[in-house]
Amino acid sequence: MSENNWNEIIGGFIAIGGSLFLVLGSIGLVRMPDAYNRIQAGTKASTLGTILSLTGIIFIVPDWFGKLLLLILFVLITNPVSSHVLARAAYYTKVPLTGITKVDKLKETLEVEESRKAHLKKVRIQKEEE
Amino acid sequence: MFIAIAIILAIVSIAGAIMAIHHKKLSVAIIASGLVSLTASVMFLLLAAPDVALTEASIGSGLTTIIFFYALNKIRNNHD
Amino acid sequence: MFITLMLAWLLLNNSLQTEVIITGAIISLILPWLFCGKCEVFTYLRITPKALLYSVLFIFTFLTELIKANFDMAYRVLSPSLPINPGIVEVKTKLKSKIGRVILADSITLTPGTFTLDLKDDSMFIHWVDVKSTDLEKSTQLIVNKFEKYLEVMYG
Amino acid sequence: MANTLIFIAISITLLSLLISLYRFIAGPEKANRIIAFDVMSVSTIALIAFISVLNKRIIYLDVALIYGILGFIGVLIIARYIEKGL
Repeated sequence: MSENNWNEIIGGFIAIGGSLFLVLGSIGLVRMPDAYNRIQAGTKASTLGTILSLTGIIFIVPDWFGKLLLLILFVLITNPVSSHVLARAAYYTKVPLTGITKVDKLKETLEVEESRKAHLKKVRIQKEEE
Repeated sequence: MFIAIAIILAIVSIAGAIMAIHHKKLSVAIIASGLVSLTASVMFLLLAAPDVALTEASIGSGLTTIIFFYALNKIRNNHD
Repeated sequence: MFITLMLAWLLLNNSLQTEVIITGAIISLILPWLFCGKCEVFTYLRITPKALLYSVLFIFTFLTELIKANFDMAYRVLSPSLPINPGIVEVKTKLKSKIGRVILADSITLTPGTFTLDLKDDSMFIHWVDVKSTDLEKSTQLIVNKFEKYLEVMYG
Repeated sequence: MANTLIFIAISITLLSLLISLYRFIAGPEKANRIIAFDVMSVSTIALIAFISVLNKRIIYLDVALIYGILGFIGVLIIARYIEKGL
């Protein structure tokens, strides 16, 4: 009986730690200056927070091991993918970066590609005119 | 103690509903209505009705959002 | 693919009765046959003892990096002056297979202060909260290398 | 004992839900609102798991599983709509 009790207490403290990480993620969501930094804070903190909470529940109720493990794997796989898709959508719809951003290599690469495409188009038009 | 959880969920739900009505952009209104059904499903779960919560989750949060965005896409393509 | 579906079914049901196992086996035989013709996800996976050892090491490294990332993010969020220094840098990868690149991008997203923004041919564009160097070689060495040496053995 | 700890965890999770609701209401662009929606749906998964521990019924976890799948698909579709229109 006493061993079971210890399991429950350890699981409860792990779950509280997970929910503290969730709160940190939301505070980061409010405080960060632009959309990309918000994605950073929100995704990482919510991933680890959910994983820790579900691990605490595994400690409390060991019979539910299967479903909780499946849920943990699912969160671990899908959360980075959704953050990547959101960031790409935000970048290509030109959500502004914050003022203190230092470098933007992707913009330079895109500009180089655009100029090359424009050059190719010009060459093709000239050939067709000839 | 269930009442405290229910009150906070109700605050979130009402804020989402007001936003869904009063916002100018349609896409933001659709996301807000998805938020309303998210909290409504947790409310059903608190009232000990897991089957209703399951249906609300799958229909309200998943299918309605997808179909609304599909319709919005069709509308935008036709009128541009 | 069959093994993955069967494992998911057994975890979901949490029981080992014969009816459950028979139903799961039939469904997880039919589903890959219907829906994925080639199933090229698992063809690059090598099954050798070294690869298994390296995948265990990879998971261990990944979990420690995840926890470190979260404490780093907690420090940045809670300190009142908000010490961030963001920027987008470019990084090269040596991995060839698609699934290896996907796993690399996912694990970069969960490491301290970085996440993948876009992926073109063999260069990744990464948003970094605290930019330490804008050079290509040096940032590659800082971000990618600690995962790449494991993934290279696992997938090639 | 365990119930008290779980209840504390539930109240902290609800606090996180309220804080990210602020970003959902005040977000200047569409992208910020979708980030807040994503974080809220992930923390709702943890909330549902806590409630299922309080009531000791495993069937509540199915709702969390459905949320994991459908929230992910919803975020994918919204992002694709914003980027280039489905």
